[in-house]
Amino acid sequence: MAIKKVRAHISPNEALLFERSSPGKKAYQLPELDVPAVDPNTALGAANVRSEIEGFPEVSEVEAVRHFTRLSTWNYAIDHGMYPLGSCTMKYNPRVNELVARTEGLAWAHPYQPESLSQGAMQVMAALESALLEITGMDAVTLQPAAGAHGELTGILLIRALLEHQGNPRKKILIPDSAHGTNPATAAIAGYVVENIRSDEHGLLDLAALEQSVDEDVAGLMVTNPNTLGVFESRIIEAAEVLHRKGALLYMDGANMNALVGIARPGDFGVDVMHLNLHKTFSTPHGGGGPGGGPVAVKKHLEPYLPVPRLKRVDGHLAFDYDRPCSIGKVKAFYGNFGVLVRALAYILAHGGNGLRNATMDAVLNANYIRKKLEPFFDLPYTLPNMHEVVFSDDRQARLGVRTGDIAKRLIDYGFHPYTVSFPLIVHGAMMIEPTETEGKLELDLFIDAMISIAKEIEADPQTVKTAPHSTRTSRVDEVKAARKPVLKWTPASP
Amino acid sequence: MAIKKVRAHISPNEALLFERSSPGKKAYQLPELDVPAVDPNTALGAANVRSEIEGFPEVSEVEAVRHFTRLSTWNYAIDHGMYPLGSCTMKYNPRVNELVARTEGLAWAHPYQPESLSQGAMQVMAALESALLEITGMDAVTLQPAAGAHGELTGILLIRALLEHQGNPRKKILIPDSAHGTNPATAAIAGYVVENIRSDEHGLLDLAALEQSVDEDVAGLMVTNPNTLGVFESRIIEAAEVLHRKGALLYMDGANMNALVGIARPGDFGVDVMHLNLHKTFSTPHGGGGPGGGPVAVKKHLEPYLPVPRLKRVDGHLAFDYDRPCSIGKVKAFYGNFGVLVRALAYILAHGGNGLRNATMDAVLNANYIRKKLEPFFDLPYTLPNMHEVVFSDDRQARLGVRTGDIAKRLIDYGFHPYTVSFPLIVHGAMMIEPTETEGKLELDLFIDAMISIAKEIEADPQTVKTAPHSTRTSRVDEVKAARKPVLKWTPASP
Amino acid sequence: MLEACGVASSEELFAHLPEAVRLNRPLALAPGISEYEIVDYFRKRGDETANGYASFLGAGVYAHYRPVLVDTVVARGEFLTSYTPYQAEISQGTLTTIFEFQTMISQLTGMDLANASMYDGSTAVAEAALMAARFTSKGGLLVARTVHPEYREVLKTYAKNQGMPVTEFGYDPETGQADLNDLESKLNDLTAAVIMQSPNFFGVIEDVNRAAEIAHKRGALAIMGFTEAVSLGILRPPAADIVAGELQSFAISPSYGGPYAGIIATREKFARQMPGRLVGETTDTHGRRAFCLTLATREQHIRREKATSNICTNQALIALMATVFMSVYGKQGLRELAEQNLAKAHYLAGKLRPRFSGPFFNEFAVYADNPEQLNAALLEKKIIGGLPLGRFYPELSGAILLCATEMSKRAHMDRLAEAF
Amino acid sequence: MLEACGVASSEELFAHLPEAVRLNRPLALAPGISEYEIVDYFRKRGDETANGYASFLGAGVYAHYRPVLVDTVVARGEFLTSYTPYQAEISQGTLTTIFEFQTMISQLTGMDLANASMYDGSTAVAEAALMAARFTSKGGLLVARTVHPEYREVLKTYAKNQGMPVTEFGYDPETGQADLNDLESKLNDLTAAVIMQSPNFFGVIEDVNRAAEIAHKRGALAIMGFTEAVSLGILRPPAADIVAGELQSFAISPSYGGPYAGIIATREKFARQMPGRLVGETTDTHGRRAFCLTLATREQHIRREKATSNICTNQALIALMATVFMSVYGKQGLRELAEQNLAKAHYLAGKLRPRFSGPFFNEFAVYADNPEQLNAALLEKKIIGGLPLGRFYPELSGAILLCATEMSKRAHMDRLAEAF
Ligand SMILES: Cc1ncc(COP(=O)(O)O)c(C=O)c1O
Ligand SMILES: Cc1ncc(COP(=O)(O)O)c(C=O)c1O
Repeated sequence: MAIKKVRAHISPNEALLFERSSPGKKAYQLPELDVPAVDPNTALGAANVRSEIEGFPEVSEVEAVRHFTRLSTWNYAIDHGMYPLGSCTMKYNPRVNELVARTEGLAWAHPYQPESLSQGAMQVMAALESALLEITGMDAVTLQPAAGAHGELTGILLIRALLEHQGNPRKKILIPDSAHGTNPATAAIAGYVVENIRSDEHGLLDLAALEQSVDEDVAGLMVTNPNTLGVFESRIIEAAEVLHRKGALLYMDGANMNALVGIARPGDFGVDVMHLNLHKTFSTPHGGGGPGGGPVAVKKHLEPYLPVPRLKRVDGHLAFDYDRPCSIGKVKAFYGNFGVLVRALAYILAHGGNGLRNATMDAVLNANYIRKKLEPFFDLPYTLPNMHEVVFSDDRQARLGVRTGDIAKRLIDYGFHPYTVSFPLIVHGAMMIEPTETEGKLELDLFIDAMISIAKEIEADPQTVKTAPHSTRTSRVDEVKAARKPVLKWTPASP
Repeated sequence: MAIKKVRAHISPNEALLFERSSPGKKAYQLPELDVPAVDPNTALGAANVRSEIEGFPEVSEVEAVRHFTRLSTWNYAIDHGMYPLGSCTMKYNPRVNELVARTEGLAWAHPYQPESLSQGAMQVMAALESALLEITGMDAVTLQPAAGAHGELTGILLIRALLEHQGNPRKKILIPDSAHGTNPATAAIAGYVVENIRSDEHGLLDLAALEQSVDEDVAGLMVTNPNTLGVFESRIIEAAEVLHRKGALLYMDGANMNALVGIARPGDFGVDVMHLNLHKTFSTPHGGGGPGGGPVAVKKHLEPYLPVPRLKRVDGHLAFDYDRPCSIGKVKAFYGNFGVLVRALAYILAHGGNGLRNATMDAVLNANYIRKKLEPFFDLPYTLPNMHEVVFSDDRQARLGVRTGDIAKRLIDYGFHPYTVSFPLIVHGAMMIEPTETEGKLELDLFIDAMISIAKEIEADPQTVKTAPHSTRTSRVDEVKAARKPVLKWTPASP
Repeated sequence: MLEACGVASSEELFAHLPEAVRLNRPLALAPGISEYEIVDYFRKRGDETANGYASFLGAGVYAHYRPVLVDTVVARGEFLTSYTPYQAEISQGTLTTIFEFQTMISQLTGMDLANASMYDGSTAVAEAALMAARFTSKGGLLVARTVHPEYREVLKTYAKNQGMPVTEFGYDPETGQADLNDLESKLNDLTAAVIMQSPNFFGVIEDVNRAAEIAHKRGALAIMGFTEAVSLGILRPPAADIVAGELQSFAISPSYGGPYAGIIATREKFARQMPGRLVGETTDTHGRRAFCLTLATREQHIRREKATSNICTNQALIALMATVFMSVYGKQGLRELAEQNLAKAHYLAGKLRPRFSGPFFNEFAVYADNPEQLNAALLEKKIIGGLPLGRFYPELSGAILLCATEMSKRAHMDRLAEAF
Repeated sequence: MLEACGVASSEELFAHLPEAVRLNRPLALAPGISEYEIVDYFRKRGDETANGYASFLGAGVYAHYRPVLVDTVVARGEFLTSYTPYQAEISQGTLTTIFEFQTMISQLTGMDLANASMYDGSTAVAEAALMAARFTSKGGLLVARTVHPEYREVLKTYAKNQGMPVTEFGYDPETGQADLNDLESKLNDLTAAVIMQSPNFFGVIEDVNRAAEIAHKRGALAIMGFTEAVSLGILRPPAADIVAGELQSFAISPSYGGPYAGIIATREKFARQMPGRLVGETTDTHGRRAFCLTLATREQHIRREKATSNICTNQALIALMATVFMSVYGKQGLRELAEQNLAKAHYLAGKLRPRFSGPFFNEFAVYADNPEQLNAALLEKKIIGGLPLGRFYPELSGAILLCATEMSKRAHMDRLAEAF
């Protein structure tokens, strides 16, 4: 079993900051105070003044640099190699986007500075808005939500506001069983009851089931398209009609827009409201879990309900409009994760229309290539043409006692980040692989080799796979123990 | 043998760029040309136009990022831990210095832009000049030399110019046998014959030998102070007198100024000319071998000979003076490694006078601490008080067949960069350790532990040490093979 | 690759899409531009902002110096381009920094535990309210009018559809502190939580402990918010049940409103109601210390509609900025930093007519006859003045909110004061 | 630690220094300042320069776009804060990039091998001359007046004390090319090397191959210099014995004159005379490919006064910038970049009166009645004009040297042309 991508090397150990700390060490220097010092007790009242922050670290500058540098080396990252997490669209993050997000006038813009001195920042937002509208085919968009789930919440609140305005907010949101967990969680926060609808035997939305489920209590359907199997919901237009006929709305989870940009537009296939994940489709870096951006795009009928403020053009200038009586209000202070918006716009400007479309085509090609190469070795429970990702099941390997989670861990030994494990739930033992367009054939082939090699290992020596990873500085981590008696912060060892 | 600092982890493999290359891949995009294209054959003449650059790589942007990121992980660096290379002063490199060196108006300043539009850059140089004069106690300084050795050349040329002006450039430069290799190499380029003088039994300049050697043929003495044993040349003033009496000059190699800043000034102990290594004492990063900065400071009598241009103040403005008839000319185009000068000035500003002195004291303390802790385990051939570094010999270990080079390699397994091996030449099997002031006690103790542990290993199991390192992705490298039939570039494998 | 896929062109891979959904024209977006042009474009946008002005705006977003180490660390691809650390064995870097973050936030707030970050302070406060409602099985929310107006708006958006009525209570027009009598009078047995912020929107320090006592008497939880994290370097942590706030002050650039990082910290007994990610300590198969995401059964990907929140992507990299900031300043530095802020603000306030008498940290309201006119005059001097309070509090239309930090230069403060 | 050292204070560790050498007062330097103030200080210095001007200066230093990846790579502590890679087992990152650098420079220059970098172009040319002298055991140096004037000055400084007379030969006042007849007439059997530069200081492309032929006839080596590395993307590499030049154009910021990176590339037979570091391929004890510094017996630390040069610290990190630049542009990009430079310069030249008739790449001399006055007028328009050639060539006082690169905008060029 040739592991080609990695070999063993020394890796630095590092204690926690608190363990490195000792009194008096410092990594900062403040300017000399150019005004008289003020006695805290006098200014604030002694009762309001704290004693020292117990346990807070004290380290030198070189220790701080080394600390974070050493820790960083324990991470895998896109910059190290392919990161085929299905549904997460882990594509390359261009470095110029980091640079422009730090442009002085943008990075230091205060959200309350005069609009006359904010036109540049507002133009960035306006330019992104219009690009996203063109890409989605929708009529209006808010950039306020901070991530996908936040966009979902915003979108469902919009639906609710419209229906309420029509006299009845209704009670239920329909969600296919293949949906991401944020969808039902969102519906609940928006005050809706979730009703799951079972996917059909192809993993698609079951139109008949839908038709049966949609009644006067249904506010809308949340659908991911392409769905979490990576398959396009080919009857989406019919689904929209079913909903619309009953006064319900169609929400699209746009997490998988990387399969559609430049090819098909939700606004053209019946979607009323949708979110985009800027940190997926538009390549803003995931940063170990965030930040993101979750713009919500809507059709005209939902526009009056969008969060305040709305960007508008007045006499050739941009201004914020707070006078929006139907608005659902604010979902977040200020205007959104502006720094993320900058990066997303930079990505769009770099690609242009054609470039975006080419990216989509490459993403789909890459996923299909993987599918073709791995189909002989892994079970593919749903076989319709897939788009940007492909979902296998561990069925064949499970018979030998090896599960998707084990295969994932073994991939680590081969130098790859695992695929997404056990999602979507409609695939038993799911192995959800999304290569994205930014992987070249060299890297894809290495990944395919690794997967095939593991499949063979499982036949010859399942135990090696079940106990993987073997070559990392940290071997398999005991997650059960962590949850049993949670230790969520460092405390000094008792003496 | 507990290795505390490191453990094994996966490390990415990576091919050479040329091996990753394939036609048509690209990591760049140029702006659209806003002027008519020009036919190269017409404009340049077909005979002047090249065909494609054979073998030149073609990779995508993500491949380029990964390539260099992966390669970087194969390096040890200050940012990972202690780097106790004697004579190299591998101290922490503050990150703010990198930032300020990229200040737009400085980084993009063209050396020929009008002086009226260069005052900021010239002020940086002027400020650095005056700080270095205060630190060295000299009268004038040129910032033009690019590194220590370049400074040496400049300095010896200054001596030559002065002597020539006096009628006789003389023939010889005296150099102690403990000197760095650049000293004799420099003297030779400056057209001098090198005469080595043997150090005395304490490793110091042998004043009697010096007195004997200095005659009318001697242009000067190059001495490092503290010398390469880390010992201060306590009779430096007398040595200067011996030289001066015979019309010869004293050159000081300032590589070890980290032991003196704020404590003693070469200008106060008879030095006529010296260089500084900004990349040592003043913390500009070594960058895998450079760039550096090698300012040369002189006493008044050498000032007329300094390279052109000289910075001068005219009516409250700074200007370059090219009208220097006695000047040795230029040693480098333009004014020096300006970006390095910026970093050095930032370092000086951050520390201030007291901070610089404290750094010196800490550097000397750290070296003495190591000496005290390691003296029981390693032979210390010269025992005078040492300053910022300490030089052991492998004498005790060599008896068991283990040499300084082996111990150095074994240190790698313990997570440390080795000390300087086999220099200075007057110590047989030298182990030259310079911790610098930026190492804290935690790191020093780990290093000391590692050294002691290795000393014990050598007694129990010398073979392990002789074949080290064992835990790196690359095991001991065959340097002899590399030199035997040098392969200095990649060529495509014959098919 | 096309061949391996059995197609002649990539287009064929889309052949199964219904004709009706296809976009049969190119996107109407400009052609792609080069890196050089992108840099140019954003530089121009940056120049069309308040670049180069001195500013005394606070109001939830503060101008603090960002130590260079912060960007040095977050620029490392290993942090920047990694995903949520689900695969613990190759994510110990991120996991360890989050564990340190949780620890430092707990230490700062005096709470037992903290989560790995929320979107921002405003959503953190809203999620804290939902958390309180779940724990108390009650719905009423009492929020002080001294809480950041935008935070209150977000709270209302979140609470509206959960059957959670939001009631506001007033403030003392003299001190600028929340009116705890008003609070007491509005509190009832259906109240899930009392929500305050300290320093409050006017910069005034609230009597949070008394407020908490009052809340507890009726079985409500006390949620304490903050927008100015630097104040935690000097202010006694509140005796609250939940602390929810914004870390923007910790080396996170103002960036026209985001991305920032919210936090929720709380007592052990509320841990299972905590929204968002948590990192816990454990061991690997060799018994070595290791960290991993934990208590995931609270979260949407496991618990779906019963989750404590729908949050998935959070603000990890921004939280890392705050982590580096806290490491750089440390125990002593954060205190010194807070003292400098205190000194600067009190220097400036000393030259002006404060609107409120309550103690303040680095932000305070002052009388201004015509705030808009004043600000316009200041702009001429390349100074951005304060926030006219009338924007959010009609009754305070003669007052302006000013903020001074360690970055405020005395000369600028003097010039500002002259304009009054 | 003091205790372990057996001293009561650090001062004691200096007790052995003779009283006479000690500095008995504090250094007269200002107290240390904070990071914030340092950033402020240099920002102010930066604002006191030509920030924001369009510039048409070349003359050895060129304004090319620096791809963002370059700083991304060199900012990694693993490259930035490591030493010369003497310890190969933990320096394979640096060693591999240098090997790639040597390869790409060899490919670009058409030579057999290249070293790991010299201080800059000017010292590279000087060292190349010394190298030629060693190989030929001769001393005479013939250098064209079309070589960068500062390079010639450095050459003279280096050669002076080696008994190596430097003789200059002229140029054709029509074409701006070196006068090869003058060269031929000055060449003799004591000539070690003929030194030229192409494109030369006037931007004109030299007939390097004929010059090399001429040199070879008398047993001299041909050294070809360059200052504009981008020209190598389109110009045929010279049939020289040694190529010595400057890579500043490869993503190295002008930085008021340095740090840059010089290179020397040459033929196999001259390898052992090469100055500076070389990285070679080898294997580790497991037979895996590895790289290490090699042919160290040429170098000062082994060979001392017999070394090929005294160079030790070189320009490694700057060479890495060039390496990243070359990787980003690659084969096709470097060509395209060169073509854009060609087009821009020819566009601009088309609007002006070129001084010379020889073919040029991105730099050229034009007639200007009063260069100083012209430049002063341009400054008013926020344009930095060209270099008045009279500064270095009194006979060309009516000419100015202009340069256009891919960063020169048409609008600026038009405005420049209008001023003539
Ligand atoms: C299909 C789908 N929906 C929603 C989300 C939630 O998006 P976010 O993490 O940005 O909140 C995700 C992210 O993992 C997803 O994959
Ligand atoms: C004592 C001594 N002298 C001179 C030098 C040469 O300095 P540089 O490498 O800057 O040319 C060194 C550097 O290693 C040194 O240690």
